[in-house]
Amino acid sequence: MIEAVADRLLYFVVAVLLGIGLYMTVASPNLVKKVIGVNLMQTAVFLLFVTLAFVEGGSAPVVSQEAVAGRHASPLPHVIVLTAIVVGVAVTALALVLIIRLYVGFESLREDVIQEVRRND
Amino acid sequence: MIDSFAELAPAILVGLPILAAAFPLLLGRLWTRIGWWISLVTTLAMTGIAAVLAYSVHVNDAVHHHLGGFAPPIGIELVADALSVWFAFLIAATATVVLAYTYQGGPRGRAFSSVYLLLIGGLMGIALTGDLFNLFVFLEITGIAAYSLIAARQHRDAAYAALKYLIIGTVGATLYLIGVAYLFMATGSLNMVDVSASLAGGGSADIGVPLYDEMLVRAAFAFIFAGLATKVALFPVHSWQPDAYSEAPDAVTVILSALVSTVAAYALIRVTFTVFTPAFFEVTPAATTAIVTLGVVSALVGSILAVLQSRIKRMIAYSSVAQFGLVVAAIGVATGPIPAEFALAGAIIHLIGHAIMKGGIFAAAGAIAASTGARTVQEYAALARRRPGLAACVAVLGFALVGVPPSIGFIGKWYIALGAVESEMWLVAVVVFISTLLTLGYVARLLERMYFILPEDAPSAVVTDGGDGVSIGMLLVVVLAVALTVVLGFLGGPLFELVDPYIQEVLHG
Amino acid sequence: MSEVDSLRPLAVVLISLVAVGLIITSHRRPNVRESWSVLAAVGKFAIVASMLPGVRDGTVYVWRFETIVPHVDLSLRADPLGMLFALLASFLWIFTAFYATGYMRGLDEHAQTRFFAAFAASLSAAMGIAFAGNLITIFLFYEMLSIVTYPLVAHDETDEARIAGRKYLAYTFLGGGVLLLAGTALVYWLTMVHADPSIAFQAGGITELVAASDADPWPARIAFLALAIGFGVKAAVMPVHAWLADAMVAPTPVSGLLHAVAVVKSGAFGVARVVLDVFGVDLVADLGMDVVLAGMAATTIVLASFIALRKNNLKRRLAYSTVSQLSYIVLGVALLNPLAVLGGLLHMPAHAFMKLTLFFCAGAIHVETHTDDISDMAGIGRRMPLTMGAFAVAAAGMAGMPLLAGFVSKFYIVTGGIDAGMAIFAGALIVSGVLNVAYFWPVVYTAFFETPERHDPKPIVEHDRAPFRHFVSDGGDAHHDGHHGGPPPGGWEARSPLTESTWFMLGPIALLVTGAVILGILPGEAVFLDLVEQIVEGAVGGVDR
Amino acid sequence: MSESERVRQEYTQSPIILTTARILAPFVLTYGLFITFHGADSPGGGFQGGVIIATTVYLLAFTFGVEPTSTWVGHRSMAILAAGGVIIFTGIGFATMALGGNFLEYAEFVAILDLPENEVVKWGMEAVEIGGIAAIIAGVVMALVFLTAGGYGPERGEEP
Repeated sequence: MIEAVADRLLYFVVAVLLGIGLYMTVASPNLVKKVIGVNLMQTAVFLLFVTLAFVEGGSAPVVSQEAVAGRHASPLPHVIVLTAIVVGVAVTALALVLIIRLYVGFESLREDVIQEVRRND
Repeated sequence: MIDSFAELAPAILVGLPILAAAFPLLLGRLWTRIGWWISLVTTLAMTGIAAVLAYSVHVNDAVHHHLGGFAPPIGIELVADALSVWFAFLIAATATVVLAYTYQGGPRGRAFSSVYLLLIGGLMGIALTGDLFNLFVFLEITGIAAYSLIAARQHRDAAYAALKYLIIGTVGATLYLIGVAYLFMATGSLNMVDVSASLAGGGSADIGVPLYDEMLVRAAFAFIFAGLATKVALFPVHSWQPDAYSEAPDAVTVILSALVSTVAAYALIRVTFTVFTPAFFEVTPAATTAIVTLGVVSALVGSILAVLQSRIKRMIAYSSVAQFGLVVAAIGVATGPIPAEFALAGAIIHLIGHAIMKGGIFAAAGAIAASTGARTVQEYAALARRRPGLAACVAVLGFALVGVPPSIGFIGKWYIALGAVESEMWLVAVVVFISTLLTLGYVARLLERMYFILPEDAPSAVVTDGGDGVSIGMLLVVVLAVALTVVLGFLGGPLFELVDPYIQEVLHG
Repeated sequence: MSEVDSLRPLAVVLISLVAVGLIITSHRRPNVRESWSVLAAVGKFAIVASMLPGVRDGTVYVWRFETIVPHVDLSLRADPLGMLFALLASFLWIFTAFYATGYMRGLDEHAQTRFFAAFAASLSAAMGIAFAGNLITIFLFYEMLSIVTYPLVAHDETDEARIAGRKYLAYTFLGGGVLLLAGTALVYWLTMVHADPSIAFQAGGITELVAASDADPWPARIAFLALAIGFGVKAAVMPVHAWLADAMVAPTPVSGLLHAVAVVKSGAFGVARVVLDVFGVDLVADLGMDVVLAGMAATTIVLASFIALRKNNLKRRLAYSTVSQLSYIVLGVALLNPLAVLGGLLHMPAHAFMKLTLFFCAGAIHVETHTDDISDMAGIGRRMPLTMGAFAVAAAGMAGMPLLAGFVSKFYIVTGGIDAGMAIFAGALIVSGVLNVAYFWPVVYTAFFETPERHDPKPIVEHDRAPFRHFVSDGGDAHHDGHHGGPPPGGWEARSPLTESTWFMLGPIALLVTGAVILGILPGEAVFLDLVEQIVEGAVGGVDR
Repeated sequence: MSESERVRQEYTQSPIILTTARILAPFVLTYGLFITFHGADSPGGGFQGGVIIATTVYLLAFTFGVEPTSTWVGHRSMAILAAGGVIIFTGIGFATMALGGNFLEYAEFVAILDLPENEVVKWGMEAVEIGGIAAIIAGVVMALVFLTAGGYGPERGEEP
């Protein structure tokens, strides 16, 4: 059992991060923490990609004169992660801009308060 | 000539709006209206290109464009086949038409034009890409553009709706990405066709045995479906949609309702039939059950929630939840053990039809709000006397939504119903037929208020600010939607012929 | 039988649609507007009539359009059965158009443009139903009919009218949008299993359907029930009849349209199409559905007659009479015997003429005296002699008196029923005939042989039994003017037939009642009998008289 | 006066931080450019480089205050960076198509450049990375700091 966990340690980390992120997104009433939760989820997925690209004993996938042959880590997941990070940054930034607008409008960062105000409108 | 041009058309369709998106930002200082004209020229050009591409694909064969010249499975490819070209055309044409609405109806400004074009580029990318990860990127581009457009209305409620959509949408996209990661683990590839072949035991992975019963693959499907269901707004994860549709500026609601969820549903069809293929569902019947159940529940609950709404835009938004429920149920039916061509045709046609009808209704609701200030069912009282033309358009589109022939709404529903009967999924069949009555529930409520409330019964507190703010462009959008809805209602046969090649390919090899 | 491509069926449908446009555009000038109605009515009848000789010679006029769904064209075919309905509806529309003008102006109703536009559109839909060449096409027009008659039912814009309108929409969409579509999809699927799907009407039934239902009869049975009940909703077969009585809040010309000209007839016509041209009499018998349908019809006939007895509002009593009489048509068709089918189809024009007369009479009374309840009508025969005379004749026809229209058709149904060995259904007809007398005679008696002062109590209607009180105090036409009806303080004044009402209304009444008499005395001379014989010959087999 | 505005006004930094930032900024910028230029054949690239270039502006903004930095950089230059990057990126993509290849098929530049194919591909990639991606990222990320830190006051048209 322990062995099985140890072998797949990184995957467990991914799962735990994902769980924490999702929980934060759903349960936290604070909008900023919700966004942090979403970020955690995204990070978990980046880790998942990096993990599955890992090759034991492999070198970085950079082609140079010396290391043409030999084991390489797959470059594709890295490209994916890079792109996904950029996407994540854009989403986070937009979320923060919106949260600032909400704060100006509602004078609160808590979802329950905002909903209360909206109901009373 | 056309063929060699068609080879390049997919890249132009995706690249052009993104390129054009840069110009309003740069040139907006010179002339405030320039963003609109840039958008118009771009979308018109795209419509033309999409039409040529569609013709070429229809006459000849699917077009594959390898980005950077790298062949799949390593490179990313854009694919224009018998399914994607029609959606590409729908996107380009709708984007052009909605511009007519925004000329006077707003929102305006260079930032709006840029984001609008970015949205079109993202949607086009979803329609044309042949790569699973690339699909994610375009989903997110579409998402970011959509969130920004909703927030373009300078009201705190709009910001709240945008943030809600952002959080739910991003979680959905993340779930989708996990699914893609699992598929990548299983097959080592991201190209849709290659992944599909690898799952069947061939492809670049070349394992020799089908991977359909692998837990990894099943989990991948579950994650991808959950992610896309969020973007489509199926029942339990639909909650962003009513807020987003009702808080966005009217013109943005039109384009959102017509295209955004539609294209997400298209992505679901793509993944379900091109990547996983019916063979997967044969091994995993539970997946079929799950899709069908979610679709059916969504169709029922969405309609019921729609009846309960008092604000027009929210009501129509919940109606979208219900209609997409029908579409997803049809997708599920088509994956069932008995190959149901009609169900898949129904899903596709209803998707396109829904885009036209919903876009039209939202445009009409926007025009009505602009001219009379009426935004709730209550305020629509005796509207037929004040705005007979718009009221009539709402009536026609409403009945089309119910599924009254001759209308595109009927054609879609007929195919879905027939598909359900064909594959002997009686529950779905019953729900499709019952949904007529449910839809009638909220449509009739609206019509009754518009036509059969005497002026003295109408609330005197109808807001009349804004004055007569209806422009010709707004009316044009509404009338065009009505005309298309009715005319396409006579063309169910030809419509089927157009998507039939794709259906034959995925269902019968 | 030869098929001829022709635009005439399309023209019949389009002419009143064009009229709709003209009516709406000339909404500021009532005289021009109403003349469009009349012109369209006459033109429509002329086109239908022009096809009659050809159809009698076995020609079928066909118009086809693009495939709406694979293997199904949008097609209009003028075959004998379609001609029967089309001829009837277009002929009666002429009267209704005149009458409606008189009625609406007499009461100075609101929203007349919407009213006349919807009226013309509903006739267009009725023609479409008559000439529809397949189940999809008939569905299309069936739904259209539901929609365009909805404004008519909800015309008054009172709460009562809105509720009636809602009920009407819900019922007809249950019938049309749900059951009819489901049945059509099932038939399409059943025929698809063996060959190319085919849902076009064929005299004697769709041949592929027979093969398909051999394997497993249950889908075919469900399809039959869905279609029969789907059309049955409009034909007000019990238990889906409730909308019809509530729809009485509508203006009287609408009631005429609903009951006699287009709407309920389209339901009965649809049932006939399903039995004769979709499934065919043999298959229906094989599936054992004839007994089910006939049972439903017979129950409706008897029950509705009983309910009619208890109605004090004249229009409501007529409504339940319609519920009962329409099931005669359904019953005749369901018995599958050539004679019974003949009788059932023949009852379509017979009932139309008589019921239209009755409603026009009720409407004329309403316009002239604002009286709706039978108990208020004591001695009204003095005030409106011609109207009540016509009423008496039509009522007698309803009850099946010889020499009147109702007798011929009922006679055939009864003989057919006995021939088919289903005497129990024939018995239902006899019972109903007696009940007909029981609920129409008091009206005539009250009108002619009583005065407001000397007014016999009518125990069944007026006896106050607390738990059933709501039966007595049912509503009826909304009294927007606040006038409650009933005789004026000094009793009814006597008027001559020439001055009792406007000739816009009296003319149609007089002509219609004459028509009802002609149908009864000389059924062979009126074109309907020949047409019905031709239908029965094509769909069931020779008529052995 | 909202809390954020009050904080902004009291915002002054010690001379140590001011000096450090002044000295550090050019090096950060150089490092960013270095990373950017190394996209085609060694670890690096436009994404990372662009972010680091933008970090320079972040550093300045945190040191000298958001408003002055925003004025100094100017909305227009950020728009030009981002929009220009998009134009260069898609422009190169369409240029290869105009030369008869696919979108971003750099090898097509062989026709107009007198270089071996792998060099052409390398320079094409560099052009996209530097002119396209890095510019877009730098422009957008710079804009983000002003957008978020600047706040959304009522003066920007917010309805209550």
